[in-house]
Amino acid sequence: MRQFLFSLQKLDRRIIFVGMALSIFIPLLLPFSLPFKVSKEVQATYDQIEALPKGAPVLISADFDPSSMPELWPFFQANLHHMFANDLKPVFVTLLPTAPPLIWPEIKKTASLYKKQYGEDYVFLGYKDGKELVIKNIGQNIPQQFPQDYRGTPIASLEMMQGIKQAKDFPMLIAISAGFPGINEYVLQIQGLYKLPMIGACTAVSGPDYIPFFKSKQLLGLSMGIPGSAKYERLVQSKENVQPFSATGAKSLNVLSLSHLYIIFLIVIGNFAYFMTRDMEDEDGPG
Amino acid sequence: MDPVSIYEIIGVWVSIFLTLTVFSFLYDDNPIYKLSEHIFMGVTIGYGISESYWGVFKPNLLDKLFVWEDGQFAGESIYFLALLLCVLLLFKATSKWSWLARIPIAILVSAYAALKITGETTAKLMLQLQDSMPDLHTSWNRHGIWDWSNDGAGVFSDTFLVISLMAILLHFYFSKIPSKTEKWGYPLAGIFFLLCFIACFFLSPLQDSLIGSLIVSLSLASCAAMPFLAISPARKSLSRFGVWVLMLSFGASFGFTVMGRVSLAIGRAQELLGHNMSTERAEQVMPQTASFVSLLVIAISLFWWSRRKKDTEIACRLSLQQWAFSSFRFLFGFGCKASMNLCWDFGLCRWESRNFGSLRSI
Amino acid sequence: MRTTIPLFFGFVVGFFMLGDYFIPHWTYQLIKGYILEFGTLLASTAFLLGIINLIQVNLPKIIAREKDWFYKVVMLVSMVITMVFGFVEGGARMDDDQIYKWIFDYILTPLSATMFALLAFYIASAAFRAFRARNADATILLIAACIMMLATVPVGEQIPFFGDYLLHLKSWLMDVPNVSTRRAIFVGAALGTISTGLRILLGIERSHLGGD
Amino acid sequence: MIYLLWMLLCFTHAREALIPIESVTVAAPPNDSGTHLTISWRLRNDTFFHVVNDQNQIVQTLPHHARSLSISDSKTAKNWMVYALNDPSPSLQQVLAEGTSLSLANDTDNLSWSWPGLRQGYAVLRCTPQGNHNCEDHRGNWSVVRKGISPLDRSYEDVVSNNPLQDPIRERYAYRVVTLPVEYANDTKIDFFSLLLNYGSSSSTAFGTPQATWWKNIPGIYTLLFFIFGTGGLIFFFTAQAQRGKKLTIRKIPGIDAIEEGIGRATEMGKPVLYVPGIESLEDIQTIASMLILGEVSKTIAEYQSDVIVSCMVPIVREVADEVVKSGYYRAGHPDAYDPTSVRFISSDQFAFCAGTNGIMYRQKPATNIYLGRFFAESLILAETGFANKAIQIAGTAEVTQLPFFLAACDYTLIGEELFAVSAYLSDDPRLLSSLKASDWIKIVIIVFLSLGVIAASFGSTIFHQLLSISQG
Repeated sequence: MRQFLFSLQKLDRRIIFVGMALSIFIPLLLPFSLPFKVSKEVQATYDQIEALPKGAPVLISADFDPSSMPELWPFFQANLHHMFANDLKPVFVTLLPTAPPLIWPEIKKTASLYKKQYGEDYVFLGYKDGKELVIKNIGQNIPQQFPQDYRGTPIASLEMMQGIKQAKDFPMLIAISAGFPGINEYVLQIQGLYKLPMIGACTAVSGPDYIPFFKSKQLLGLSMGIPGSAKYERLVQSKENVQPFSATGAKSLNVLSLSHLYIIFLIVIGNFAYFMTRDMEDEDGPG
Repeated sequence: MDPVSIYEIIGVWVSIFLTLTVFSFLYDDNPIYKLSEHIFMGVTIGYGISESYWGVFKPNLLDKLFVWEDGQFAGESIYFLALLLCVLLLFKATSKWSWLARIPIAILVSAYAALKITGETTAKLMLQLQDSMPDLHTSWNRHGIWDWSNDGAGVFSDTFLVISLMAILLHFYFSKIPSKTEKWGYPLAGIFFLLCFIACFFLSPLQDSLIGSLIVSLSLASCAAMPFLAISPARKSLSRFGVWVLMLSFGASFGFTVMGRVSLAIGRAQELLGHNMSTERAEQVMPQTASFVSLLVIAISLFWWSRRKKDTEIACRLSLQQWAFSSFRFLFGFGCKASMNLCWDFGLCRWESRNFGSLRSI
Repeated sequence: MRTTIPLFFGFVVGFFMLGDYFIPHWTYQLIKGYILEFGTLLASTAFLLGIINLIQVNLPKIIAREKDWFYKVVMLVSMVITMVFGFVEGGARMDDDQIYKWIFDYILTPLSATMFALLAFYIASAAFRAFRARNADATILLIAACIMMLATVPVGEQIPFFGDYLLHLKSWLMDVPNVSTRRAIFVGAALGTISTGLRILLGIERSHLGGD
Repeated sequence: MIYLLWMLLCFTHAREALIPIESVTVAAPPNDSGTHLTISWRLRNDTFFHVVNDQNQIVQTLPHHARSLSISDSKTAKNWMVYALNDPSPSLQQVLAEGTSLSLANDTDNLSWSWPGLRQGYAVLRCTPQGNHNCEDHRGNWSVVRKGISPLDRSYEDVVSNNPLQDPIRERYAYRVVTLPVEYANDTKIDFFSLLLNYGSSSSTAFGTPQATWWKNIPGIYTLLFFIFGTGGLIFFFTAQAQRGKKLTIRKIPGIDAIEEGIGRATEMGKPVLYVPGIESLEDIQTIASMLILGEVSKTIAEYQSDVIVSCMVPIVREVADEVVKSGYYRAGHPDAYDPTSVRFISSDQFAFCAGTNGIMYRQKPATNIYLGRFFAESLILAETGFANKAIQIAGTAEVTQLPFFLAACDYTLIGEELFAVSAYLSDDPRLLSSLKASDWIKIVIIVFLSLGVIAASFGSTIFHQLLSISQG
């Protein structure tokens, strides 16, 4: 037994890798649910959107790329369902060139589930290069920055865009951002100037940078990384009139939880084995 | 639904195959991984060259220097100097004149070193120090000694921040302090601690809170004593404390990063399973089939390779390698021979075996 | 002479650049801007020397049919292919239907992302090996890491009594010890920069200037 | 016809909504390079926000664009009230009598209120006086330098010349600010004439002269000089002491001693040493420090007659490393043993470099891996591969985010400043060692500074903050 514990300390790396791979693939292939609480930042996100009146336009800036998809995609998907189920009118823009092929098919698909018409119930303005400058211009003059939508239709001819000239004309701004340009720039360029109610969804790594914005009420809601996305997704899924959609956030969250638990488990066994066999030092020491 | 172009389908299949080859490196270094590693290096070097030409060389040198207007030279002549420096650097490739390349190198190294002296001192030294001088009285008024609802903000955290900063700096203290000087450390620290404590206590603006002024004065007095403790023998224990704070922060930073790294792996797994594309696209591209086929190809070649390796390596350690070997054998059973034959017929392995003649010696 | 001339140029340019923070005058800033631009030009010229080195390292191996020679051929060929498409397709190289873009999207991006994703596995094995409570330092490291890992996933919140505090503790670790460590390392690095920089400017360190 | 109608519409609309500019001033910003001018303007009825506390004191007056205030000094009062008034410096009576009360806050850290922003944007016009045109009227070479300035802005910094060699700086510049409805603020079609024709509400002309300064005059600059010249002076002082025969003693640094042991081990095993100088270019001081260390390391390797492989990601770093290793071999007395293929350019992509270096570890099996310099995500991949190949690993970086991984996966880790001490420590040259001693002294100065700073800050003095301030003005 002691010999086994001793050899356990020098476990082949590849066995650890197999365990990690299992903790990643099992939750993705076989969905199950672990319990979690909804944090106040995410609850606030949900409540703020719920509080919007029917038919209100909402500006959504979806700025994520394939590499940040695992963290932000579930939020975006749940957000789409939330928008359409509440009869809100989202206007989508993006500041990353890789985003349109990711988001446009999903927007169309979800809209058709709720029988929403393009131009009347939702609009996709597409991608614009220029980073911070675009954000500044969205604050001042949307028709000038986006004369046409993603499909090339002049936005003056879209029913929904009548009367929308500036960011101020939206009662709510949602920034789903993977980095630069993102929440930080939106807060500085638009929210700070026009006092626009704003919600943010960001990756876990940049989360701590945005907590001060939430505390100072500049962001009314904040969803950070996979945990935030999964919690928001759970809230939206439990709404009455929402069409069913796959819980990608919960799946990823299970991966996270499992892999964290797995690493902690490894640390625990490593230490257990170490303490049981502390007197059995060999020439080059364990590990 | 628009049909997906054949280039895209090939692209997705190639990218899935390459993804799995890189993951096969987790098992061990192997020929298939080596192949994709070298493709990777080659492609990135080619990419780097072309980007540095289009992004730097052309706009910053060629477009500024070689400009002709009506047959007249209209470039900025100062860029001849840049051209000269670049040519001097290229002399490095010669053997006789290679020392000339040291001129641009010397200029570059000293220029950047000099810029960094002021840059790092302002950004990393002065600004950081500026942020590390908290107002403890205000902190007491707002949070008291420790405020759970504000993530532990308060006098304790502020003092901890300052003292641990000093302690870590002491950990980087390289000199030895002469014992003559060391003797003065403790008495001076004591005197200054007392003086500062008394002064702060009586001058404290927190007149209505005795405990508050006591705690704040104690904290300030210990800050005041720090410089003298730094030259006393207590330096060693302070530096120990500094190391603990370093470990606390490194541990936290490690734990925090795990989530980001796992998210990356989730991203790759989603691509392998085709979760990152719409269902209609996935029906045409068939990423799961691609993953399965690639996995099979890689597994077979790994198996083939480890047999080769086993032939040449006399002593194979009792390790996962054998475990994996036997599980492969279990998985493929007798089919392995048949699949090998299939692979041979496919032409893939035959082609490989001809060109990878050197593989046997691994 | 072979060391003195470069040393002289380095000295002059170095002391000139030291004025960056003190002299806002446009004449100074303009010259500084040129020097920095020449720096980036030199860096991309060095690419050419890098390729020469690459060929120097690999070609003899290919010719001598040394071990792994075939891979070297693959590397050089894929380099040339990418480079050729990069130059031929020119300004339009990143447009949708270009081969250069295809190579970028389907070879470079997945390989890069997967290399990066290997970290998820390595982080587990590094944690398993390093986090043993051998001494006080290692124990602190291990406890902080476990707190952080538990607190970043919902499992941590589920722990009775301790769950709520765990989140605050996590924020405290990020706000206090992490900040003081970061600052101390920054300050130390800045001090190191001053002394290293001065050593180079004063010509005390000159190993980058060659030997003979 | 429709166009004319539209213009008329704009015209009337603009005339109704626009509030004229009261005054425009042009001034050179302080400590400027001589290429900027700041144009600032005020509106006739600009609002100011006055925060009054329950002891009837005006705590703070905020400019028109402010919408919130974080209250740091909670000692003074429990309640605050915000008043909006056009006057920038009124008396308390005026505020209470004429101001619009906006927001009341009790016992809070954050005060916020709402106030409509104006629906007018601004454009700035510039003219350089030349010959007969003194720019007093519409004649002269006026041009629009900036359109679409936000309603809440009241100043704009203009760059008068991007490159004074090609576009010389003039003696005097004239500026005007034009108000226009915010909808047209960004209209690209608007040029100078249509601006004036359509909107017409231009301010009067204001003149300004750029001022180029040769010396930045802010308190932080002197502190910066103190740090640089203090260190320089101490280096000279200790070098002189060492030359007079005083021994400089430096404590043992285990990580650095391990480098030499590692080289010895590699020699015994007949395997090479792998040296990775990080993945940053020469612009980073850690790379430069790493190059200096490589000089010492390669000298030791040459003395042991062992082999070194340097794997570089940045081409220019390879060229410097090549020079450095060559000089190391030269100094060790074995210039012929140097092999230029041992310093390798791998790839300019982070992860391709990582893959290539992994390949070297797997195929050439170095016995010792030394990672010194600036690393990012590849740190753990390299260190883990090195571990799998049973190499002794010594790492050192000042990159805080990667230190935990090196610490976990390497045998020895040099943290932060230790990296900069390595070359001096290894070389044993008194001139280099004196620089270590100098920065130790500066460290004590910093600790004294910090403790005085905390005490001063706790008693409300910001003198130490100002000494470290490097922002303009």
